Amino acid sequence: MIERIVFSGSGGQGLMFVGKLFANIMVDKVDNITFFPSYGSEVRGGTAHCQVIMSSEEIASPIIEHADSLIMMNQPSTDRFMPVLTEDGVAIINSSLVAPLDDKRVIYIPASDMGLEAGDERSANIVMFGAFLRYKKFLTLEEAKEHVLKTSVARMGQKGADINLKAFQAGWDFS
Amino acid sequence: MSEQAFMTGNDALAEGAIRGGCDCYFGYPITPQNELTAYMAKEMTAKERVFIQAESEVAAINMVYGAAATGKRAMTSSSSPGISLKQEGLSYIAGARLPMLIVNVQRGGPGLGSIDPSQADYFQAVKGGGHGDYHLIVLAPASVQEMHDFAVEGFALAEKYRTPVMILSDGRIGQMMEPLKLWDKEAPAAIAKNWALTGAKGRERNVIRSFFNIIGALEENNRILQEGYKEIVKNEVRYEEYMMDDAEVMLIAYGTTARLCRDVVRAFRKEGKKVGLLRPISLWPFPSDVIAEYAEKVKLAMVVEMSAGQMIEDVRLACNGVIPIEFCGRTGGGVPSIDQIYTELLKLL
Amino acid sequence: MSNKEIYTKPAAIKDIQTHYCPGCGHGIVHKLIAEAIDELGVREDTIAVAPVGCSVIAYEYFDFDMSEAAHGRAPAVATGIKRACPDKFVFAYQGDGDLASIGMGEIIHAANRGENYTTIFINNTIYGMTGGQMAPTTLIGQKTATTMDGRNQATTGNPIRMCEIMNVLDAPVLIQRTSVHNPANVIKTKRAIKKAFEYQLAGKGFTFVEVLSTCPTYWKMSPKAAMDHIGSVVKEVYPIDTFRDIGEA
Amino acid sequence: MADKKQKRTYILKIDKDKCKGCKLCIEFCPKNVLELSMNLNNKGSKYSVMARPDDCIGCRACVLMCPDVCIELFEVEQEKK
Repeated sequence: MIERIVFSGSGGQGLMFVGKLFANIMVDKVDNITFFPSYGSEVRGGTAHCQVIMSSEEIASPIIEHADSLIMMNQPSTDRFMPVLTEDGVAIINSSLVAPLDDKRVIYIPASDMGLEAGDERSANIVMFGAFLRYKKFLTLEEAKEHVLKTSVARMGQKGADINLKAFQAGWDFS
Repeated sequence: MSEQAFMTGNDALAEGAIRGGCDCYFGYPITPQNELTAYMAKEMTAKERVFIQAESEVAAINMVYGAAATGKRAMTSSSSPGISLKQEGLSYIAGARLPMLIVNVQRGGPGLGSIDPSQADYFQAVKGGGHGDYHLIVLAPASVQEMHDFAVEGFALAEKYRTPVMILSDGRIGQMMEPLKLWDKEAPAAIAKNWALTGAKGRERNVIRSFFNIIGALEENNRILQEGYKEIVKNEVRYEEYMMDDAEVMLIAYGTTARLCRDVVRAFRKEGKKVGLLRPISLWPFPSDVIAEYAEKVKLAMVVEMSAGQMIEDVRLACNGVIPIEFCGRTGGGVPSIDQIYTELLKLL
Repeated sequence: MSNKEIYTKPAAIKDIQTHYCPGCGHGIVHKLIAEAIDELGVREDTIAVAPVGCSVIAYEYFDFDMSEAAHGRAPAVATGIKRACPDKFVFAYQGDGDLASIGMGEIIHAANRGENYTTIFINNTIYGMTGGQMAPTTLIGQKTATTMDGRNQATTGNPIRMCEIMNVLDAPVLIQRTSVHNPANVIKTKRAIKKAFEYQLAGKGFTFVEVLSTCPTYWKMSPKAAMDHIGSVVKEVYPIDTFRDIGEA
Repeated sequence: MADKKQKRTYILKIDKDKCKGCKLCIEFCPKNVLELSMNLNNKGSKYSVMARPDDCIGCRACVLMCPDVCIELFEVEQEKK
C-alpha cells in the first residue's frame, strides 16, 4: 500500500492545517507516514502546500514525485500539481476558484461557496477535506467529525468548530 | 510503553535536547531550522531553563561557550551560513575543551545559497571548520527518530570526551514529520566536571581558555586534544549496513541521501542485483575501517551526496584505490531523485 | 613597636609580576577590582571574563575562576555564564579594541538586554597587544602604527564615545566614565567599580564602567607624562562623568 | 596631650622584584619620599625605594598609583609610655 497526497492552496487557505490534521489522524493507522510542508522558496508561485505519504514500506523520501491524490484550492496549485497526478489518481478541486479541466480524474466541488454557506468562506478547506475523506474512505464519518471537532475547538473555539463541522458534513455529503 | 509522537525533525531534535538535559539554548533565526529555535523558546522558557535569542550567530555560540564553561549543558543550532559564523566560537570551544551541542540543519551554499536541503557542509563539519587542529564528533541523522535520539545523548557524549558534538542534518529531515518514540527516561547522567567555573570555593581557581602563551603549553593542550580524538576514533565510530552481507556493489550515503539509497537498493534487489548500502552515522569519526573491509569484497562503490562530492574524499582514502569509487550527486539545494540514483548506478553495472 | 596595616595586597590578586609594560594602567585597574571583590567578600563566587588584547591573560593575575573569550565576545560569554549561574558574581574586562570595535555588537546587545553582570572597559585609545594600531577610540591626530601621520577624521572617522552610546539604551543602571590619571581619580574609579559590583549583587542589571587609562609604550610617553596626557587631552574628548546612575532607585 | 601631637611614622614595604621602575609612585608622591634604586632587581630593572621615610605622611598616593601592587603601607605604632 502506498498513498501520496498533496494538499495545496494559497497561503491562508488552510491547506497546511488540513494536511497536518490528516497526517496526525493517520499516524496511528498506518505502518509508515511522513508529512512534509512547503517552506521558504517553495511557497513562491502562489502555493502553500504540504505532502503526506502513507506506506506499508519504509518511506525514502517525503517528497512526492507521483501523487495519488491532490486537494487543490486554487489555480496555481492546480497548474503546478496536476502534471504529477498518476493515471488512476484523483484530484479534488475547488471549482469556486479554479477553471474546469477536461479530465476524468477530477472531482469539482465549489468549496468556497459551500464554506460561505456553512458560515465562513474560510472553512472551504474543511469542505474539501470532507469530500476527500468520503471519497477515499480512510475514516468513518463519525471518526472524522470527532477529529475535526477536537482540533477546531482547540484552534478556534466552539463557534468556529461548529462552522467547521457544518462545512465538513457538506463536503462529505457532496462527493 | 514509550511515548509516541509525530513531529518535525527540528521539533524532535529540540525535544530530544530538552529530555537530554539541556540547561541553556542560544540561537539566532535562520531557515530551515527556525522551528527548532521557536520550540526551544516555548519549552525551555516553560521549564524555567535558559533561552536567549542572541543578536547574532557569533554571539549565540559565545553564549554557549560561557554557559558550557560553568558546566551546564548548553547548545545552539543554525543552518549553513550561520554555522560559518559560529566557526570562530567552535574553535575556541574545542580548544578550551568544553562539551556542548551544535546543530547544523544544512541548506544550499556557498554564500546565502538557498534554503533548500544540502549536504555541502561536510568538509566544514568533519575537517575542522575553524582554525587549528581540532575535531567535532559529527553525527548525521537520517530520520526524525535519529534527530531526537542524537540530541538526547549528545550532551553526555560531549561530556565524556570534553568536546563539542555536532548533529549534521539538512533542511529536508529538519522539516519533515515522522512518527517517533520519545525518550522517556531520565536525562543521561552528567560526568563530574572538576574543571567547570563554579566559583573558587574551597579549591584552586579554574581557568577556561584556549590561549597558551607559555612555550610548549599549547602543544601540550593539543596533545591532550589529540589523545582524546584517538579515544573517540576507537569508541565512537557508528554506521549502518543495509543488505551488505552479499553485496557486490556498495552505495555509501548519509542522512537524506541514505534514505533515498535504501529505496534504490530495494529496487536493484528486486531485479536480483546485489547492491547494498553502507551508511556512515558518525561522519567524524569516519567508519574508514569498515569501508576498507568492504572494499576488499565489493567490486564497485558509488557515493551519493547532495554536494559536488565531499564525503567521497574520505571514502577514497578509506578504499585506498582498491576499487573504483563513483559519484552521484546534486548541488545547490537539489536533491537527487531515486530514479536518478538508480539510473546512474545501473549505467555502471 | 608594631605596624598597623594601612594598605596591603588584596587577596583576589595573585602575588606575581604582570606582563604589562611599566606604568601601564591595566595594573591599577586590576588592583581596584581585586580590592572591591575582597571588600565585598565575593571572591569565591566570582566568575570573570578576560578579553583579547593586552589583558588577555588577566586570568593569570586574579585569584578566582575565569574564562578567556574570543576578541570582542566577552559580553556574550559573560551573558552565557550569568544566565547559566545567576547566583554567581560575573564581570567582563574589556579593552577598547575588543569592546568598541570587533565586539560592538555584543556589548550593545548585552547592555540592551540588561544582563546582570558588570563590564569594566579600559579605554587607552589604542591597540596595545598587536603593536599600537589605531583603535576606534584613538584621538584625532593621534599617531599610531596604522595612522603614522595622526588619525585623520576624513578617512578613519571619529573617536567613539562608548558611555555616550550606551546612554541611549534603556536598560543599563550604571554608566560611568572615570580615569586613573592621578590618585584622586583612582579613588573615584574604585568607588565606581565597587558601586557597579554592588548593583550587580543586588540584581539591578547591567553596569558599565569605562576607565580612561594609559599606554605609555605606544603613546611613546613616560608613564607620568601619559597620566598627565589623560588629564590635559584625553578627558577633553572623553569627559569624566556619571552618565547614568539609577541603581539606588 | 603630647602623644597626640607626636608625629606619625609610616613604612612603605616595596616588593622590589615586582617593581618595574615606572616611577609613578615617585612622581605622584607629594613629599618626595621615594626614588629609584641604584641597584637592579632580579628582572634587571631599577626599583622604587623609600629614600626619605621621615617625610612620608601616609597619603597613599604611591599605593594608589602603583600598577604592580608592589607597595604596601604600614603605620608604625608608637609604644605608649
